[in-house]
Amino acid sequence: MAASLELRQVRKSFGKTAIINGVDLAIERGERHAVIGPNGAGKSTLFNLISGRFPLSTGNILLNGQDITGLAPQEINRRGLSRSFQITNIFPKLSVFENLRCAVLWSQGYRYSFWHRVGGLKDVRARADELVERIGLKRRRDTLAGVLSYAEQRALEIGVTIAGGAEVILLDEPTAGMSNTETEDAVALIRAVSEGKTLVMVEHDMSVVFGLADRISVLVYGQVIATGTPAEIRGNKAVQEAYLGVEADTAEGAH
Amino acid sequence: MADPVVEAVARAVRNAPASGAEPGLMHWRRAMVWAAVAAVLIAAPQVFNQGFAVSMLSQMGIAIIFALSYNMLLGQTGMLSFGHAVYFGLGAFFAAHALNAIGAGSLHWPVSLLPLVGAAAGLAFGLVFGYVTTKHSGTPFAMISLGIAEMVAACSLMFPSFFGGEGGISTDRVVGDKVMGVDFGPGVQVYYLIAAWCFVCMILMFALTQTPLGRMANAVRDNPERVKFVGYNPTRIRFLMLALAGMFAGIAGALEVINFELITAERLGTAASGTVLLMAFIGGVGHFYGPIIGAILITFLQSALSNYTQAWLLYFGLFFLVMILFAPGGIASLVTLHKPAVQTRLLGRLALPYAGAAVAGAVLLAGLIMAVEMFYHYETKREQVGAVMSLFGQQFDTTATGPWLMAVALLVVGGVLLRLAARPIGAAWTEIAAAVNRGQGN
Amino acid sequence: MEFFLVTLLNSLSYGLLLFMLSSGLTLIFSMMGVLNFAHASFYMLGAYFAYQTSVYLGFWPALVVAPALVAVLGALTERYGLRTVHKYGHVAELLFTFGLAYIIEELVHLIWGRAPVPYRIPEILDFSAFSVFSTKYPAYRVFMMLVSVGMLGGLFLLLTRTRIGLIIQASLTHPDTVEALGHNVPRVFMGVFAGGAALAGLAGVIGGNAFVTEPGMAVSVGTIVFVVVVFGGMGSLAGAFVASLIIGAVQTFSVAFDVSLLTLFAKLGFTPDPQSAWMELWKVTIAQAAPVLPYVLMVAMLIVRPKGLMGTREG
Amino acid sequence: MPKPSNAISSLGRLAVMAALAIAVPASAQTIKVAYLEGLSGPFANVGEVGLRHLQFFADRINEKGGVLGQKLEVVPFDTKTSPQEAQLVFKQLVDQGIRYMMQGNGSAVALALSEAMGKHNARNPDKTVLYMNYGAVDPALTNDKCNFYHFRFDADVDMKMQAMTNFMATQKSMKKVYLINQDYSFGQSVAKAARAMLNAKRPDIQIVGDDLHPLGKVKDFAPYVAKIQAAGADAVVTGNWGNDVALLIKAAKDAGLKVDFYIYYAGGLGTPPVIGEAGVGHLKQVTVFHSNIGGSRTVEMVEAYRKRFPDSRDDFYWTSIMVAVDMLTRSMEQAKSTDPTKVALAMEKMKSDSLSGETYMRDDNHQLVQPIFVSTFSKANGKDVKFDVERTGFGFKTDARIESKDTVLPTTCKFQRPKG
Repeated sequence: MAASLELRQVRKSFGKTAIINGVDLAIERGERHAVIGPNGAGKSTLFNLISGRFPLSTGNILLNGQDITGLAPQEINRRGLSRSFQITNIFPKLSVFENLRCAVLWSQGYRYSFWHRVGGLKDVRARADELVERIGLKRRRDTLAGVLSYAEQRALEIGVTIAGGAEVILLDEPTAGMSNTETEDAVALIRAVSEGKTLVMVEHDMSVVFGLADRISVLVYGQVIATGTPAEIRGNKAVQEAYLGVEADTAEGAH
Repeated sequence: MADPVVEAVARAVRNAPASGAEPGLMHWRRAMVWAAVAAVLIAAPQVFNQGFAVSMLSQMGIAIIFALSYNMLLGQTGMLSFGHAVYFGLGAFFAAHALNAIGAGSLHWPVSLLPLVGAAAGLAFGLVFGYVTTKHSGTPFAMISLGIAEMVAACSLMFPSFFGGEGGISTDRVVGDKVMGVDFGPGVQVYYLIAAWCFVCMILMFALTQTPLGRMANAVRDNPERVKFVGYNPTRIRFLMLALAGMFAGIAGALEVINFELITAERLGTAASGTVLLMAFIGGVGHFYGPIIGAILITFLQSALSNYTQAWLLYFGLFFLVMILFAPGGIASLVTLHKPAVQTRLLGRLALPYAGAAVAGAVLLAGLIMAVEMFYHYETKREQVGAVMSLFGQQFDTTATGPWLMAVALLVVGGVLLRLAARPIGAAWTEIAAAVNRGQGN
Repeated sequence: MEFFLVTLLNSLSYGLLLFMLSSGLTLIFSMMGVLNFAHASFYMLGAYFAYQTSVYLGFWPALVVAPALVAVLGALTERYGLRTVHKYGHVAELLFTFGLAYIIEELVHLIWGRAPVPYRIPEILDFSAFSVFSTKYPAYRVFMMLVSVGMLGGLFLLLTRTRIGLIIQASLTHPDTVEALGHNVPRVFMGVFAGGAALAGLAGVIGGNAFVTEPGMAVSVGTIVFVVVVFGGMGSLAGAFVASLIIGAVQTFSVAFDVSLLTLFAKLGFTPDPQSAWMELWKVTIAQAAPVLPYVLMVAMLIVRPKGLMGTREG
Repeated sequence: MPKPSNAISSLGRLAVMAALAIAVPASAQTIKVAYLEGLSGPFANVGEVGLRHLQFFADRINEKGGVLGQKLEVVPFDTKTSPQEAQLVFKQLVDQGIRYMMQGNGSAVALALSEAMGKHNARNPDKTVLYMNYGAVDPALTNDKCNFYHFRFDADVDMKMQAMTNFMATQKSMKKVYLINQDYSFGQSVAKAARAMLNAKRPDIQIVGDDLHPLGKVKDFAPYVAKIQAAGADAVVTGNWGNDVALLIKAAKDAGLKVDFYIYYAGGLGTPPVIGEAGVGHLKQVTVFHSNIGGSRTVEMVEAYRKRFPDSRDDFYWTSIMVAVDMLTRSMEQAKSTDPTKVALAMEKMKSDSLSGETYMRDDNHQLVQPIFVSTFSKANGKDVKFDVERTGFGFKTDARIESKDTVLPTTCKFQRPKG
């Protein structure tokens, strides 16, 4: 049986600079997989390649065994892969409910319809309301997304990502910039929403990573230097060296 | 506007009752609003019944459709177009030729359904040009729309057999037999035809905002990048919205043909596109009803103000700049702004400060009008009717220093007063914001 | 041959004038993200100020005074207009300049009237510099080219040899980074806006008397300048330069081609029905369509390459 | 709306406006003549000049006691030079009970007005309106689209082309003619008429070029001049006006192009100061009037106009307005009525004692017949070029005078006469 998400010799260069340098990765169905690595390792770029935001230089990406290389982001999304963003990326002038409703519409089959009244679509409404509740923003249901607190916006970001019911979920630093309690809430949320799905996440907070992930890949200079269970990674010498060696380097890489 | 105001509005929005909480009540309210709109449309020509007034009402109806269709782009999908009059104009030209064909007997089609011809033409060109232009958003879209508008405008002069050259295409709307005593000869009958179409189009365009496409258009406006990651193609959404907007613009164009029995190439030029942009913007692109206000106001000012002063273009431009500088959300946003004051029952608290500002504003405005009118009089009218002009029932000699000093004094005093008047307004708003906060605390 | 040479010179002088306008617009757009609709209005004001100055002081002082006055107006526009609307976003900024252009035109009507003003070429430059076979080439056009090239050189030195120039240059390609480095102080904005306006003003001084100084001159040149900037690629000075020359050449050379689709059909041995409604379209020659060609080029360019010829970013 | 100077006479009025009650009660003592032109926007100067002319002649009538004991009152309306706006303005003047209107700037507006007036008059025979057109020159207005209540006091495009080509036919040295025109209905019809008439009158003349360029979009005419140069033309015929003619002449001068330009609107307002020296000697225009046609009354009229409007820098130009006011007042006196239908019936048989010679109204299409002049742009010298135009130091010198009878063209007009 094919892996849920598979990367084969994926490469990406911007000009002469190679950011992703031949990544091979296979993620099984139902797995929670974390990608870690120092700044500038190419984690966000990897997500952008998988989700179709950037075109690959060479290589292939397979979703449930089907080649999705070169497809437009929306095509990939419709095939069941959804992603979140490191920098909150929601619809600021729409309410929380509307944000989620927008994210639900395609999956319920309404496409570009201009003959349905959204207010009357019970299935959409029920699904969006369920999501509102799930991400814990019921009190904020009709608040404009732009005026939510940061943590609330992050929750909404996750809500928008999972709304379409995608099988494969990519979360890009879901807890970045959060306080401890906020992080705990976020982790609980992620754990709940990724139940029964394939989850790939980029995360800096090691406690989150080691708490959540079934397997971890370490990306350094555009290459996966190790993949394994948290215990394996923790004990991996090469990872420790590489990781700690560049930890101090704060240079901002291409995300 | 002071920060407390923004804050207060934000809080009020957060506090607002859930929009879908009581759908029954919502529907009833909405139905009431539409009934009121219909009543106004029906009653208007009974109140303003002169030939010119009825004609202006007809124009307003056309402008409303046109401005609302424009706002499908700017307000709802975030596309700044400088060429929307292209669809209006092309719809109108096709309608004009169709009307002539009806008159010649080669086409059998009721005049009252002529707007469907305009709609078809507008839609067709919307599909063609939209396919080209909507691949881009932001500034490139704006520039391509301008380029296409320029091209179409240039072509319209090159091909006189279709566009009628300088004189345009003139037609006769009174064709065929009377249907139930209606032949669209009298202006009032034309008005009611336009009003009916206007009503239908308003409802349709409002309904569109409530459909999946309409909601996703808002999402594209806010964040086209994210839309791709929820399964939608923003280009497709822009394309569909532009085509539909073109269709409604075509309806407006066809109605214009019926109203004036004439269509000239200037109606699809960039100036016409600029006007509809003004209407939508001044009315307020952030609200569905904003462009309606803008269409009515601008149509009225264009016709009425020019009767009273030569300087109307200047006033017009100044009005536009003042709106952008101080109320970029348009008139509709000014209305919305006062919602928290109404909810906290503190609107009365604003009355006195506003009255003060109104007085200051009136002084400033008087100074401005005086300076501008004297300037215009001095430059263009002095030789014909002498240096003395009358203004506000007073006589002013435009060659003497006194009146000029007076105008400057009014301007200065008005400006200072307005500054002073701003303070109590700020204080009142702070109070309202505080009340809103208290309300939220409960 | 004669026609070709003369037309080449004409296209060069026209292209250089376009560049004087488009360079300022590009600079402003690159720094501030504002597509300045009033840019051509500054060009017009430059011509009118030069006319007024030349009435009292003569042409040469006008060459300095008029751009300086326009620069002051530009600075005021930025300080009291654009800065206020900046927080409302780019659409509001764009519309602000749109409204400003409208008001400037109306004020020009009021102050100088609606008819053209007799702003003439100074007598000292009113002779023919040389002849290309039987066609004379006027000295003033040579002067225009010299001023344009001089300005081009000055701009190049400013951008590459001074600190402020480096900041401006950096913001052409990496506006965000420059902002992050704390350079985007409002004063730089104001300076660039004033500088861009001054360039347009200078173009007005030398273009106003070569062509006609009248209230419609802003509108007639405004859209073409937009075309140049968009075609060349927004934010690219080199692109604006190349685009200016291309558009200048296209507009001047296309006049020579009396070729229409009808000619093409004839070559292919196909004769359309002369009664056909499409006849008007078949008959349009390239020469006839010359002034529309820049728009066609722009639309085509944006379809093929939305960034423009040498642009680095979209929108 | 009495006078724009009374504008905004009170904010209270604006409140009335809000009720859309535009009509001002008509005072019984005056005969109102509506003047419909673009009085704001880019063409306002042209509208203002006509208004000064109309005011000037109305004042002269009023000084003599008016017509039938009533004074003429000029009521300006702003059409914004737009056909649609003009139709609205027409509704306004009908609402105000005004029965006479004058317009002349732009055939598009004229056609729209004529049509609107035709429909109104047919539907309201007791409230007819009469239209005096002093300058819209589309031949259709007195041919296919003629209207009984429309009277034209200027010569139309075809009449002027007839005069121009008559003159050109006499120029033996002319061998190659180049046509350059604005690409819209007027320019296209000029090109067509020039080609046809020249072919008929001088088949030996070769048309070496026929260019159409978009209206008001060309910044630099140098490439066109280079093309004219390359074609070896010795005369250029153009219907261009405004900047399109000024820029053409300037570019020709810069390139040292030595050809004669045959032009419709060289004396057009604001153009001479721009052309200046560049046009002297080879700029020829065809008009129904220019300041130097001679005669003591012409001199007196030009001087009186300059005295009345010393600062406007424009000149007495529109004899058509003079003839229109003259015919209007005398028709009223003859009909002993101010009813437009009766006045129109008198007007269509009118002769006028104008400045240029035999002048009369054709009753079959309501086109004024008058002599047409071909004149050359020259340095004013106080003698045969007594007056300059717009204080430029340059004026027009008559080359030829085409008598009234030679300007008459057949008409396709068939209008319905009301029962007098």
